[in-house]
Amino acid sequence: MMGATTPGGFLLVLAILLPVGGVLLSFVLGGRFAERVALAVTPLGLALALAIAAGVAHSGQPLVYAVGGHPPPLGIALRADGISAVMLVAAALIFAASGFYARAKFSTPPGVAESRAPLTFWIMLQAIWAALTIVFVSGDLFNLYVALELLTFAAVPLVCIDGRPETLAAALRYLLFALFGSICYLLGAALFFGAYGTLDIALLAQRVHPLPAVWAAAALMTAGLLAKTALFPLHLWLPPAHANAPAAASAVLSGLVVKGSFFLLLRLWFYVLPGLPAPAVGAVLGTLGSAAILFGSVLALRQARLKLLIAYSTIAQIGYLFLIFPLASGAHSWSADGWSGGVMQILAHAFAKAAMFLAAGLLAESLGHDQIAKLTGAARKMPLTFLTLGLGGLSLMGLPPSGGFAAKWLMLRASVASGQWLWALVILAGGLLAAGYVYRILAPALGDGAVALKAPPQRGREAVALSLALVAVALGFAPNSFFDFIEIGRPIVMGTP
Amino acid sequence: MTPAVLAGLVGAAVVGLGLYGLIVDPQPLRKLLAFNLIGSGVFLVFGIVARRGAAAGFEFDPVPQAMVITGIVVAFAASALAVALILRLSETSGGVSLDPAVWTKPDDKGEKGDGQ
Amino acid sequence: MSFALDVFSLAAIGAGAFFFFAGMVGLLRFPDSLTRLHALTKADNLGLGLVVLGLLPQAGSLLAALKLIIVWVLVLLSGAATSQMIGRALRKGEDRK
Amino acid sequence: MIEVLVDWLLVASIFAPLALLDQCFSKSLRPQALALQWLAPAPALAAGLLGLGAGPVNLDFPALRLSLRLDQPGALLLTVAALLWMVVGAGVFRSEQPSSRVGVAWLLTMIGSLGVFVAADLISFYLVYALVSIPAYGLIAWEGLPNSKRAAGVYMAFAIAGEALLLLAFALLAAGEPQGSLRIVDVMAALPASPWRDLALALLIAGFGMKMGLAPLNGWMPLTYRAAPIPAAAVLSGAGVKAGVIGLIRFLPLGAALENWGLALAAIGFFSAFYGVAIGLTQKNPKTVLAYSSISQMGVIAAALGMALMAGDSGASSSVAFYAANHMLVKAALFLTIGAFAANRAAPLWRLPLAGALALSLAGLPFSGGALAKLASKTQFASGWAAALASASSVATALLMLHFLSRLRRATARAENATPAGLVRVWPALAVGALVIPWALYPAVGDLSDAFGLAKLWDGVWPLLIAAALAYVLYDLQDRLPRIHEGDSVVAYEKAFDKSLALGGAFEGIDARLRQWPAAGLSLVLIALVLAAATALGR
Amino acid sequence: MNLLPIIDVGLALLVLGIATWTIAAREVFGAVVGYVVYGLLLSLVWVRLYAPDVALTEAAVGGGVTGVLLLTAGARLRSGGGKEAGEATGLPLRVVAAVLSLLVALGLAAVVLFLPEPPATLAPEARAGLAATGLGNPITAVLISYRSFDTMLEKIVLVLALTGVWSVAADGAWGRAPAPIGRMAPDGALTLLTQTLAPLGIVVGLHIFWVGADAPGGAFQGGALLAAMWMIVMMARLAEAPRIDARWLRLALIAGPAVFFLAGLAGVAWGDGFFSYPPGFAKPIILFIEAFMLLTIAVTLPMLVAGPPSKGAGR
Repeated sequence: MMGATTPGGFLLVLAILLPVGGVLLSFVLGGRFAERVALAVTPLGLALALAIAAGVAHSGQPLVYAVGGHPPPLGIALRADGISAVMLVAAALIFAASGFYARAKFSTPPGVAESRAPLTFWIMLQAIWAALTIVFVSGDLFNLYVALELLTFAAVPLVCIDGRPETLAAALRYLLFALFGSICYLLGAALFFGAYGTLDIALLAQRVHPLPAVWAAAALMTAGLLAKTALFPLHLWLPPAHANAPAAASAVLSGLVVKGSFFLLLRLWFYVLPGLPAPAVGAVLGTLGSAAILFGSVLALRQARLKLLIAYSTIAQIGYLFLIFPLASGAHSWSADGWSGGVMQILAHAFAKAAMFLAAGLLAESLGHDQIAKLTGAARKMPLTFLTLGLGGLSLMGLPPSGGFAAKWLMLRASVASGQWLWALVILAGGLLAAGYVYRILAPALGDGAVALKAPPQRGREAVALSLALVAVALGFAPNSFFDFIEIGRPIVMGTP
Repeated sequence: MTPAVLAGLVGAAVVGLGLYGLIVDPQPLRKLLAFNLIGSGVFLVFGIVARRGAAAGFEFDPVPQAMVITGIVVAFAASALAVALILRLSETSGGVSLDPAVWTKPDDKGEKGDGQ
Repeated sequence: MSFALDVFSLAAIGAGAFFFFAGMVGLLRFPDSLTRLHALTKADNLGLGLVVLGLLPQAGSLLAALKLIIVWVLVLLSGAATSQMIGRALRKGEDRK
Repeated sequence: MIEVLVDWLLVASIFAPLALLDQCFSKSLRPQALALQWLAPAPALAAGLLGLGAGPVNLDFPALRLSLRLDQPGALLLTVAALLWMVVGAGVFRSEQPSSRVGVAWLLTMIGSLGVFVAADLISFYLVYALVSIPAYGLIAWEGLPNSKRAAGVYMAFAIAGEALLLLAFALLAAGEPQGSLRIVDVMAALPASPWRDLALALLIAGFGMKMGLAPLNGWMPLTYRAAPIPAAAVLSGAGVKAGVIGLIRFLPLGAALENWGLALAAIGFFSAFYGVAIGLTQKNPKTVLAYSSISQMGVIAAALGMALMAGDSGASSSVAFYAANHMLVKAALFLTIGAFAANRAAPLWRLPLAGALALSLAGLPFSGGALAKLASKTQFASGWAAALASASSVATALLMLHFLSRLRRATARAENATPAGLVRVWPALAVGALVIPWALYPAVGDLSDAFGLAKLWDGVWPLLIAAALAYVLYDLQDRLPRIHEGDSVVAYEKAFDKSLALGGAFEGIDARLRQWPAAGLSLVLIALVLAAATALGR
Repeated sequence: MNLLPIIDVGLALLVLGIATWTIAAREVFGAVVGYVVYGLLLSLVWVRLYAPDVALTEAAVGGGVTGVLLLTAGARLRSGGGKEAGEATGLPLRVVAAVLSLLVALGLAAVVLFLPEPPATLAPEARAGLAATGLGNPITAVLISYRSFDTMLEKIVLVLALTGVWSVAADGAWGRAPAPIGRMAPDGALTLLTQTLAPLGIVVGLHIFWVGADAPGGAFQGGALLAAMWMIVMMARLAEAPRIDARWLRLALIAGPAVFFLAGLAGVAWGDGFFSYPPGFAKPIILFIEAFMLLTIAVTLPMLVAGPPSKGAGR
């Protein structure tokens, strides 16, 4: 039966327990230990993620672990399929990068036993990692609810970690709206349980059939998750939150945290409800995504501050993610392309955006501001930082060679092959607008002009940001075996949304 | 009218009330109240699901009830965090508006771009 | 015998209910806070007391009866404390005027 | 044996520049990496020369998603492009050291420019095509010439738009290929039967036409060449633009006779051919004039391909490639001519005839490379009206070139005409080379013996005579010619673009309203209800 | 007892009325008071749903602790003088919101009332598993055994929430104690009440925890009661809130999840897998875990209410 533990399943428990243990340890030891614990956790976490990926690749089947020896429906099962494994590895890499990058800013000042910002940062960083790990591997909708809340509670304090009123307001708006979303999700879960007496994804997938309760549940959960993913027009909280958080946090928030709730949307529609014929849903989500692409890009074009620009570009890039619902539905010849494209977009944006936020952070530290108007000639002074911004931008624009190009290419093929022209046009328009806002950053910076640096950026941190950008580029060379890998464990049934 | 049916109606109504409050009430603390109201309504839904699930000599299905208990704790944690933010915000800025216009000044230098 | 007890219970609870009702009316109708407080105390002291008294015969076990009495005592205690604090707060308010 | 050698050279021709490129990331290695980069095209040159004789060579690197193919037309253009990059690169980078930004942009553009001629599948082609288009920005913008910012911006806008068109086109091509192969030969084989044939062709012609500066998408070219420094203008006008040509050669189903599409392309081509000349005649700056002549020449090439498409003659690719190769050499040399003339005005008189020969070679001056080019394209312009238009266009070209020569004498040593001393010194050699090298290449596409004979001579001469007469007339009333902005149509596009920016304000307003809490809350509830309805709707 | 239905209906109407009041009330303070009453009445509804454990939790947390939290917040806001008003919502928006909310409510009611028959349930499975745990109270079994993973995460959530609450402190105040709950001066009556109530409450709390294994109650309900007692003690200023960097406090705060965590790992070593308790020892282990949970909850809730460390207090 599907709830039974498979060999290697225990890796999933370890992957969750590692950051959880880190959180508890950092909290009780406090002070400098928080940082040390967090930095000690990152390599182990990466190793575990790789081990899980290897396990999935080796068996060609999802890894499963029934917690407490109670298989579903009574107990909770952890499942890691191809896409979970990929996300785990991506998350581990980005966490390692942000952690290393953040040391310069969030190390406890000498002479103090413990100070606020560092402790908060290191605990929350690990907490986000724990929450995301659970999001990626948990197989139970209620357990996922708790993980989602964990994610929110860990993300919110990072937004207002510098304590300025505007960041506090941003954090509060973020928290309240996220709560709005999660309560919708919980209501949906309640209805699912009421209808089928289980919240296990695999079991639900077997039992669901068109039914008012299911319609309401699906709609509520989706709406709630949309709010947490900040899909236009539910993006009110994102720009201030992501633009005001410290760079290392923004990288995680923009690159990973929004992907957490989106990942659950994938779980919901492609794993729980593949049997539910609802093409209209795909159309609705695709339309919202398209609106997000257009609005996000245009707004990004009009921002005066670099970090706000990047935040709005996140809104646009999130829009691309939602084209996966019309493009990857069902078992058509083209849906595999749509799926691969969507997953590739998740990864490419995660790395590119994390890299760009880290670079923007370096910029703001070295220049003392992140006003785009005042960047003229800055590239001469900090070439690596702008190389990072450029490579990230390359991926956002969807120019080869980059993960962004691979994603848009696959999505275009799917939309053409399925005759859904609207999405194709939106993808192209988005690419053009992205080129516009990347041009706005780079053109003046590469030009001639003199800017005064407060302090030159540290090489190590520049290298960290650059390496993330390089990953985003390298994704463009992903071999076909990679796309086979992310298909592992994906239920393909005729007529998903 | 069994208690379960009544509870279902109450739950639905409370969710509706909470929604209204959450949307229109300008004050964060009131929004928080509304959120808790919605939460209690959702828990009631769990409650009647549990009640319907009475079987095997239990008057209720224990699993959803346990979920409610977990949910109540989580909701409380959320309220505590929100209250802390609200209080700190009014402390530092003398008001607790959520209006984005209040916070996004066009001439924001972004001096603290990386948040100092 | 049991019949008599039932009658007693019914009477006591009824009386208690009456006091609650009276207390509520007072709470709503009385002019100022102190008098409202006065009405309120009647409700929970006497009203609850009578209700508990009426329930005692129905309690079944001694432990249950004991619990009932403890509940009453606790309510008395907290009621007394709170009403006094409210009173004090009110007087502070008067002084400030 | 030879195939193996060609394989290695092909690999080297892509990876030698790449090797230099990653040396540029270390500060210490960068100077000599840039100083040596003029040698980077050497393998490509060798590969091209060997490939001229040998049949098509295929090469795949699945790991890198890269596959190469060297065939006749590819080899022709690769050879000449490599040569051009080497010569100009040597002139620029051996003597003095421009800023490393320019050096890197140069290197990237070179990789793309050489790559397009050998890329064998859609993805590889798109990659190198982007390389030859995007980094060129640096060559245009970074010398701080007047107006270069605007020119570079316009160039970038056109480049990106072209990329978008081609991306969609390639998606259509890929979708049209049932086996899911991305090789260009396979997708093109499948194209005539593909349900998306017409849309794909339209997008391809628009995309590559933009690169070739076909009217009305020509506006960027004069701006760019005017603003770019001479060497950059030389390689861009010479090698860069040919990316569009090879694009059309590769992505037109020449084998399948598609009358309508052929006719359309021919019409566009001929229109550009004359349009370019007409506008060019009104221009004063020699660089601008050359730009318009490029527009006109690319028009001729497009016309030739259009005729080939009508006739379903797949052999045209080689002859068109030869025509393009000749233009590559001559146009580059002409830009350097401006530099040479501007550098030292008091120079021996014999320079003028040489420059004249060079210029008129475009118009098919007898015994020049241009004459061979005309010869090569004879088969395309065989039929009546096409032949007439072709001859008329060479008259027009000659006229434009005479105008150029008249402007050339006034070329002053302004910053925009500055040219590395090395190139100025060897200019005569370059000019002569541009005239004779085509003779060395011609055997690959045709029989040299056709090139001689009085008839041919006359074919070459009479357009020049007519042109001379017209030029005489024109010379008198040139002051009454209308003043037309360089980059004619682009001015209108820029206006439209500025107008469109106003939309952004509207977007901002809507966004601000939507980010109010009540609005967002309502949208959330609304979305929930809509989704519920959508789910209930089923299919 | 055919009175019950009428009582139920009355109760339902009362709950709805007060819920409406909390939304409609003009003053924040009134709304909060309304919410507290609402929480208490709701626990009666839970009793009627045969959910005594939830009723206890709702009464302790939904009404009690949350009530104190919100009341304190309202009071501090008023004393802070910061004007609460944000952007006022226009009438059209209000109407739209009302309509949409009504739609949602109706739809939800319809869905809930017509859930598919026969009712889905896990009661049989829960019953079957109960023997292995040796517990009598299935809720506790679910919380600590079947879905132990959720429960552990929930405790982590508490730790995070507390870290988050602390993280909004002023930099200078870090390490100090939170400001006292409620600003009223120590008061004879309150002191008396506390001195008599607290011991009793502690006993009751421990009792609820102890019987929780077999009867309604458990670590959470008991812990909440203890927490309430500690809060009263703090209000009466019989004890000050501890400094947040006190090592014992930190230990107490993570004791529950940590022990849970370790017990889970022990399951790997001695049982058959994470969170699986060796048969026979299940009940003692579960009680052991719950004991630490009790401690953690009793400490966490008051600290959450007390808020971030403040410059004023705790030297």
